[in-house]
Amino acid sequence: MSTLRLKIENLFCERDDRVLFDALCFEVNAGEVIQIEGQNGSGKTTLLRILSGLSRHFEGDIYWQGEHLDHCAPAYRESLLYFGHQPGIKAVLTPRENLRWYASLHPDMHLDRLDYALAQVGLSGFEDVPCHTLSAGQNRRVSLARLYLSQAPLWILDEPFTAIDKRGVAEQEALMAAHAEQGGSVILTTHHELAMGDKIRRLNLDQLAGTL
Amino acid sequence: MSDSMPNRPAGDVMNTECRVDGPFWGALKRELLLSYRRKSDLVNPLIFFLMVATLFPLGVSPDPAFLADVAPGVVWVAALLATLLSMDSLFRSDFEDGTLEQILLSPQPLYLVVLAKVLAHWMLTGLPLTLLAPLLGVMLFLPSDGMWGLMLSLLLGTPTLSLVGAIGAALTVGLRKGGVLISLLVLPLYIPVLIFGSAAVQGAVTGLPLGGYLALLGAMLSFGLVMAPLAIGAALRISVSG
Amino acid sequence: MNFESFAEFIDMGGHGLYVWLSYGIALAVMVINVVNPLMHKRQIFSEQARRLRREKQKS
Amino acid sequence: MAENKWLPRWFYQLASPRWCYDITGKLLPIFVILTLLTLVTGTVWALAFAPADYQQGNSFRIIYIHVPASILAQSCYMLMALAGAIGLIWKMKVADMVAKSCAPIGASLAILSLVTGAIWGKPTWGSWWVWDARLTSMLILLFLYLGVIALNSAIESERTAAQSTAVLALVGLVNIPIIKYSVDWWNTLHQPATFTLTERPAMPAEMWVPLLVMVIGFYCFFAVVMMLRLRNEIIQRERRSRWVRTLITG
Repeated sequence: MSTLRLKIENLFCERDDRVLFDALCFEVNAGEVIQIEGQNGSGKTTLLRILSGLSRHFEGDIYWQGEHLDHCAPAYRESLLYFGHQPGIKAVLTPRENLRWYASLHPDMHLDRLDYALAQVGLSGFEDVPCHTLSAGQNRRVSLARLYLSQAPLWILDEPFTAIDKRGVAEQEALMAAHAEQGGSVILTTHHELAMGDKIRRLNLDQLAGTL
Repeated sequence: MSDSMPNRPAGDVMNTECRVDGPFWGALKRELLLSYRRKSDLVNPLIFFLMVATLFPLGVSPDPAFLADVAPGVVWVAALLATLLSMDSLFRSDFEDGTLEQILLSPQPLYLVVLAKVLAHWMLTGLPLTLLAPLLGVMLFLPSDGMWGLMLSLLLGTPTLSLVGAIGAALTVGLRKGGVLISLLVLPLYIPVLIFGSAAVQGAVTGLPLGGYLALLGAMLSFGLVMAPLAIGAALRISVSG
Repeated sequence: MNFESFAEFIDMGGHGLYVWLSYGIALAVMVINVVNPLMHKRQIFSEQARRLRREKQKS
Repeated sequence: MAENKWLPRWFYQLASPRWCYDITGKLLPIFVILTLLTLVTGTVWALAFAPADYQQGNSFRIIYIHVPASILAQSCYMLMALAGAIGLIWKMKVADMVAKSCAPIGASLAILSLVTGAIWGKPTWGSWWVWDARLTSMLILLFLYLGVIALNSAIESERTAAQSTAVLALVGLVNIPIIKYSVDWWNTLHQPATFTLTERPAMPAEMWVPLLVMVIGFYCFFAVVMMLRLRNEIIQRERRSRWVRTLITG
């Protein structure tokens, strides 16, 4: 069994006349947690959007389990959980409704664990209140609850810990470590100092771009 | 992931709760629920529809004979503008809160999700407009023979308006000044629907057979149903990518 | 030749205004279409030249 | 140092725009000469030698501007949509640039067609504007062009703008036959055409040969303007590449 998941070859991307990254090559294997580092504006979010398949403004090749991303997009989306800048939560819907809608988009979600997941992110008792009554952090937690429901092996998380308190961060981090242990892969950006330290592979965009 | 999660609710208790909707029904239900929670968005196009139709007697002439003459066109133009008015928000709120990204990253066929969204939009604007149209017909002295033609033509024509408008909405979703732009892009494309729609009403008033017009409107609708979601999906991927 | 004299040619059988107006506008549209990209080209060149000079000074 | 690292790929990708720039540079003078030749002969022929129409008299000579402009405005839209589709499917940069260059030319030709149609309408119908089927479809075509231009200028990212306008142009292309059919039909319903501007039973050769020359002239003219605009686009987008830099510094 190959443990290779995602292979990025010769990625080139420029934005507003500025080269963000060039000839960027790396691999993501099963059981790895990769943290993308870099200053503001170094292209962390752009990179994650490219990897998720949202942004197509790049040159180069991305392979998912040996197959070019252009040819296996549906399969790739099935194995991907993406957490973007916006949490993707409808303010007028309740956490339960929001997550149920996610399940209609990702049919392999464990919807039966919904209450458990919401309890894990500290939202038990808030299952049926509209999300606009919740705080920003709680809204992001609703979206993070997907991590407990999903079966996707690859997680791409853009600043998942923004507006989340310390205890929440520790719990999410533990979840990521467990996910990696079970053979999943995580690619994330964060400004938090992560406790799992040595288990993480770091990828510094500043060094790669030679701007630092 | 392991199956040994604690606190796992017993399957039979939560059975109905756990049934996952397909992409089409999931999206449709969500849209309807969303607009149910924001009722004001629902009635605004209808009020607009009514107001535009009121402007004509005030602005041109309250003469019943004249109004009866222009009624088919006025009702159709008002319906067209009312549809356009609500079009801009179709994808915008999804774009702003990040749910559009999640839709695009779903393994489910985008075609179905988009179709569900457009269908929901039609159910919340086109359908009420159709039901409200006889009221406008009465206000504008449309002969009662024309009422059925009016309602049937709106019933077949407004879904096409929603489908075509959604293409414009998808193309402008990432832009701040999308509202005006969308009318500019979409209005020329609305012209055939307007022509055949108002002609159908006129035909009904004068007692001509309607079948031909309605068949043309139906043909445009079925063509739109097949092609428009593809264009909308492509436009959404492009807009979000930028 | 369809016309007896130059004056008749200009008059166009009473439709001179319309005919010459049309041809005049056509000429104007064509000239604008050609001049516009040429001006744009000059602008691009001077802009890029300035940018290159600026970059050279920096480095 | 960093520059050297990415030179090979840049070179590879730029090969096609650069080739395009060179080839248009060579073709441009030929087309300029062709345009001048055909347009000058066509105009002289049309104004002085072609016979006057027995019904419309000399105002008929407007046809030699109106018809080529209309034909070209329509083919220009088709070219724009096709180039857009090629850009979408094969991600060809040059196709995107062609599509972008098409819109303003096509819009100006549509305006020319409308204005000459209106001027022609005055002596023929007695009013500047008549809701004639052809004029109406041309007006809608102009609206489609304006929509494409507006969308293109509203989007900042060049690539997104190119792709979005390509989708819009394709949607418009699919709609053009529907619009044309509906307008034609609407026109016959509302005003039985006594006589239309451009449809005539049979044109004698003395009339249609200069018309053909003018149409060819307009196409050549379009090619010239297209190449001028395309070359600008290429320079604008490839401004960071080495060959454009040397081109500019001279």
